[in-house]
Amino acid sequence: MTFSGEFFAFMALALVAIIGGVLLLNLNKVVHMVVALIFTFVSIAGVYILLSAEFVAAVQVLIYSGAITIIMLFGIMLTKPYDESEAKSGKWRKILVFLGVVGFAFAVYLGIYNFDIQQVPTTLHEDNTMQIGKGLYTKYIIPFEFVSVLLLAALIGAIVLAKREDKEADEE
Amino acid sequence: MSSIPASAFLALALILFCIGLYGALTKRNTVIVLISIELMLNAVNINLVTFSKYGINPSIDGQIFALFAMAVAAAEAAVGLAILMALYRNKKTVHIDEMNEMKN
Amino acid sequence: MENAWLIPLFPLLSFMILLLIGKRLREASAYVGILLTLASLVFSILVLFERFSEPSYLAKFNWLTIGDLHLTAGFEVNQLNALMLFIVSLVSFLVHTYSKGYMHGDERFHIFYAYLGLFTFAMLGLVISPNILQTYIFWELVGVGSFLLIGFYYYKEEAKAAAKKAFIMTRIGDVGLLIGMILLFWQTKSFEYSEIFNAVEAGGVSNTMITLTAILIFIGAVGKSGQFPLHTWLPDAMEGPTPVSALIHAATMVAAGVYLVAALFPLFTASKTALLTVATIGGITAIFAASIGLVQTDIKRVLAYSTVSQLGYMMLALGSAGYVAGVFHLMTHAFFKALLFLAAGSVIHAVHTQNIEEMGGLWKKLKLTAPLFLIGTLAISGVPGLSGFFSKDEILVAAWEGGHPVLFLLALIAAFMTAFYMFRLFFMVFTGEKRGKQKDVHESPSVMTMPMVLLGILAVVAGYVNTPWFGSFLGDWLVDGNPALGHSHIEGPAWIMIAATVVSLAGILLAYLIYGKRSIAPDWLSGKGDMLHTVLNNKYYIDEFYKLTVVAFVTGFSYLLRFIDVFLVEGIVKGVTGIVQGLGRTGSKMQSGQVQTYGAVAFLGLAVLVVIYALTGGYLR
Amino acid sequence: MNLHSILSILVFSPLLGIIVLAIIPKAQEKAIKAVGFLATLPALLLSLAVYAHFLAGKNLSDFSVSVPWIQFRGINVQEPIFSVYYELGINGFQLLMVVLTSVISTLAAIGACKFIKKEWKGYFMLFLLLVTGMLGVFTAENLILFFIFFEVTLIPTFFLIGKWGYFEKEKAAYSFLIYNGLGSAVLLIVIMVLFAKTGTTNIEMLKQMVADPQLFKGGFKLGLFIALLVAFGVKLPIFPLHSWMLRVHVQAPPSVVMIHSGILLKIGAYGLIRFGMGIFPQQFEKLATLIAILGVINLLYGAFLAFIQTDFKMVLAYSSISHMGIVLIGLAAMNEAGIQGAIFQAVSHGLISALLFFLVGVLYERTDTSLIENLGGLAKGMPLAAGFLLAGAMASLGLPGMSGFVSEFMAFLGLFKVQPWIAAVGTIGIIMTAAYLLRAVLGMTYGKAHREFDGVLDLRGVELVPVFVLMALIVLIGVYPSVLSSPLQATLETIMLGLGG
Repeated sequence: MTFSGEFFAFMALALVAIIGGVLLLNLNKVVHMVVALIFTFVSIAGVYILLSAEFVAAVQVLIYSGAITIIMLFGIMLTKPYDESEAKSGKWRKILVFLGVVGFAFAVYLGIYNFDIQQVPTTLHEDNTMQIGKGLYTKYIIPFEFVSVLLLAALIGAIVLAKREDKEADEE
Repeated sequence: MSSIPASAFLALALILFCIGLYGALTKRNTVIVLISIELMLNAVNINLVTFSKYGINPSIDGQIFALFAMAVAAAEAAVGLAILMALYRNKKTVHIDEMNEMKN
Repeated sequence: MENAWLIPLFPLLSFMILLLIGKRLREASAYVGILLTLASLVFSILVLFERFSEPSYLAKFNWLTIGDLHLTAGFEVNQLNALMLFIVSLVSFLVHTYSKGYMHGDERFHIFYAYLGLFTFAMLGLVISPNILQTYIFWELVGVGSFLLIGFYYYKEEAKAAAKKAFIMTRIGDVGLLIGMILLFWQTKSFEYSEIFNAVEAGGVSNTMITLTAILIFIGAVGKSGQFPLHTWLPDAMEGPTPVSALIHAATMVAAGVYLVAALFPLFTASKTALLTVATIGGITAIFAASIGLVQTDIKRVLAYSTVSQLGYMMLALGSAGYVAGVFHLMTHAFFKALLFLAAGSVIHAVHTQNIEEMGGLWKKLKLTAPLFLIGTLAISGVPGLSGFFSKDEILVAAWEGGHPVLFLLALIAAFMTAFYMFRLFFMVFTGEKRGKQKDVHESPSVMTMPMVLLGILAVVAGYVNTPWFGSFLGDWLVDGNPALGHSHIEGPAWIMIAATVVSLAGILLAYLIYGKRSIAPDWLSGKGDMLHTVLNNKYYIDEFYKLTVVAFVTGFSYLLRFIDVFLVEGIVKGVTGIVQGLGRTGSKMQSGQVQTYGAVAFLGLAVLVVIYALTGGYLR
Repeated sequence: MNLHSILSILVFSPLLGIIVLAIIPKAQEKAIKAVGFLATLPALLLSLAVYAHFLAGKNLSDFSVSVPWIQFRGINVQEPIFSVYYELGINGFQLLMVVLTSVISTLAAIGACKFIKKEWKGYFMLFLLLVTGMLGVFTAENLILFFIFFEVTLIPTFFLIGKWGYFEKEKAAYSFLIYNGLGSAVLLIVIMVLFAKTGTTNIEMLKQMVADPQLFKGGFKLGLFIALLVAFGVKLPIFPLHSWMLRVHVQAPPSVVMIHSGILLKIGAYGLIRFGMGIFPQQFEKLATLIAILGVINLLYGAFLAFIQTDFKMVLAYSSISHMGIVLIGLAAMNEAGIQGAIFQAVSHGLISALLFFLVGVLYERTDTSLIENLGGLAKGMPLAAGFLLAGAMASLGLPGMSGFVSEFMAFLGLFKVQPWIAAVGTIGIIMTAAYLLRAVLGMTYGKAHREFDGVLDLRGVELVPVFVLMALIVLIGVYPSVLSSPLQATLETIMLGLGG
């Protein structure tokens, strides 16, 4: 391992991403949490660039840092998230889940630690977007179309669900 | 060629996944639970993209998969929030431990 | 003799015919039974005469195959079998005839004859069996025949109880026989009498085993022959119709125990202990039953106890190695006891009561029955000249020569008692004043008296086939060609015969003085309320003793087991179901509806699995 | 006709009846009863034909059939890793059980026409399914097929008890299902372990492969055998596992109890002999003493408890437990006499208990009670029924000349050779059997009538058929046992060979 610029970039991005994640768990206000999350999402986009996936990085920024975060913020604003009533059975579960997560992480880490994968030179960074485009419209055309159907369904579903029913509107 | 080993990326993904998992399983606020799930999806995406670069047969497929995953995640976030709104209208709460309509 | 197998089949045929169409035949059923038993009788007589001149005959076929073992069934005609065939078919024929009068008007007339047929079939089958297994099979069948006939008046609670008791008590003995038989089989690899004897003679069986099996088989005989301590069923069995008592509980079935011991005599002689056991039990039974007979007031019960006592005599004879004496007494006893029972039946038929205290003065009214009864009484008392005298004398000699002075003494006392209670019975029934309410007493029809006459003749003359004076024809014939059976005639000191005569005459005299002439008050010996009398009247409290011990134990143990069954076994079951139910309830409570909790639990499970996987690297090893 | 297909026709012929029943309207009572009865006849005739075939001296293996059925392949393996065949076959022992099954099924169908008062259509459909299952159990040549048929018997019985039974029918049905379900779960585990280890479930092949010490260690085999003992012990039932069977006997309708007591219990004995003794002979030998003791416990426990029961059905239920003890006693002897005795007992008890339960059904139908103290003096009103009841009791208590004696005798004959002391204790059971049966039967038929039985009809018409047939068979076996023993000799030889005898 050499201390190249690439390495430092990765370390920085990883650090920001993890700090963002930790803050997500520990901040008090929901809005702050979401903001912390934006940091994570953006640094993940950076990691994508390191992995020679510029297009994915771009999409990451657009969808996650942009769209999803905004949706979440709307969600927060439309509800009353500041209800501070105490959880009933929080503590033990938190400890147990924490232990479970640590154990899980440890187990998977053992796998990763011993994982030595061969590297071959790649051409992914050359015309990355074009490669993706070719992939999507040739080999993956059918899944792609399905995704469009899925998105449509989600769109309609979301509208139906979130729309106030007339009756309720009358009542209020 | 990269100087960073694949395991570094995988480890990052693992950490993020675990954070997301922990959040999803412990947070009371449904919005945060949803966000945590997004975080887990992101961690998975990192893995996908990592393996599209590393390995014996690097190819663009991993990135395409990551894109698909993002599309699905977006759809999921939208529907999830819609359900959340509907629930909130009925129960006036966003706390997940009070949503126990499936009880018994 | 090749056709001897037909003999038992005639009564079986009668049984089947009557069972199927008896209802339509009504009282004509009697002819079916009488004719078919007559056929048996004729064949039996033919076989008996044939056997005088020809050697034994044995035929068998494969009955059951168990791997390499082949169990056979068949029939055998040797001296003992031929004699028994004759006795059984004769008595059976006579009883069949007699019953036509006695059972006249009974609603289930045909059933009675069917049962008689079944019993006769089984009894005849028993006596021609060539192997112990087949003997056992018919042994049980006669038990059933007896059971059915005792319980013939099924609506009487006493009859029901007596039938049940008879079956179960004899079954206790039968189990002894079964065990003995099986043990013997594994020792000798055969059920055949001849092969068993060969094996025993060749020393192939250890002494302990011989003793054990012999005693076990003897237990079977004890049960069937009403020997002490399994005798209590026999007096109770008098609940059955009187012809049945004559046939089964006097002449044939109860003698089967004696027959069994006689048939297996070589086995018994191989073990001193076994013989001594047989003799002792026989002796005890003889005096024990006789003493109870002293005070009974039911005419049939007196006869029943006398039967038990006489059977004890036979056992005593066999146990003292007096094979001939035992078989001889078996024969004579069959005749005079059947006669006594039939006569008693005739009396009961006339006066409709069994209580001798309600009888009396019947000598004039029952012109034929009374003398016949007297003949039987004289014969059983051992008055010289009649059959019982000769056979009883043989037994006393055998007991003396067998080296059992105590048992000899017991037998002598029992002989005295027998004479006494039999004449007590006779005097109370036939002499003196009329007691109780007797209305239109009349003699039984000839269909009932003719068999009695025939038996009366036999009761007189049957003894002359084997006497110390005119030669021991029967004895010579019985042991012919079979040295294991002992001597044909045992020469005993002359004083024994005199003693026996004196003793029986003394008994008669005493009975005459008390009950005939009434010069001695009946409570001279034992006033009512006296302890001895109470004990005797209650038959030594044997029944009560069994009730308190065996029956109480079985019942108590059953209740204990039920307690276990209900509380322990069921309790465990209930416990298990309770646990399952509890788990289910807890589980359903855990269904809180909170998705997050579900997820957490699912994840924890996954985490545990993954950790295990990581630590162990795959399969649990 | 092709002999190979006969067994399949035999086993599945009752299904034809189900199809016919399905198109008959519910209300046509007579037609339904007729079809239900007729559908049991092909199996009866065929099984008798097979028996005749045997009597003619021909080989029973003519009938065996083996067709590939289910196969599991690996990804790149042409040879199947595991393959299950559809295998039916018959040997002497199986032949007896098949004949017994078909006879009792037919008679139970007659009984059902009398005793079942509602919803005949559903009853007969389930009943015929049950018959198929039982026939299949006794002809299956591999464990998986056996298990499937075994389960096929379970489910219809559950419904038959639960729907057409008496007052506590649901409870009885559930305890039947739970106990037997657990039993068959254990059985399934054993089958799967054997299958996974050997790759075959064919019984003959398993016999050889299990004997191979490299594949199976002794302790492991012992464990498997104990599991089998438990699985079939529930069915038999062996002492602490018996309480379900009491409920079933008391609550189920008589025609079902005829089948249940007559055949289903015998599956336990069949399984123990065929699989326990066939596949694990050494282990059986090791546990022989234990099995003998269990047998004696069963025998005495059942007998003593039967002695104090007030309900005649309970007496019969405990007497079944007691009689199954004799099966165990015979098996534990591990010699020809004992095993043959056990098989005889299975057949003979099947016939006897079918007879007795049929009579109980008749009594119950006429008098609405089976309590001993409520009956009494029945011989007056119903002489035929009382007579047959007594005869049945006599057969049951082992009266010579009837089938019960032969089996009891052989079982004890066998055990006395190897375990005389245990056997001697067991003989107490013979006395107790007489005591409790006479107490019960005499209590019902003899004595004073506790109430008027004037209006009560005796056995009549079609009711006489099962009674006569069963009685005739009982007497036939008792008088001429070779009818049973001759088909058994070859089977016994094979078993003894396995035992190293």
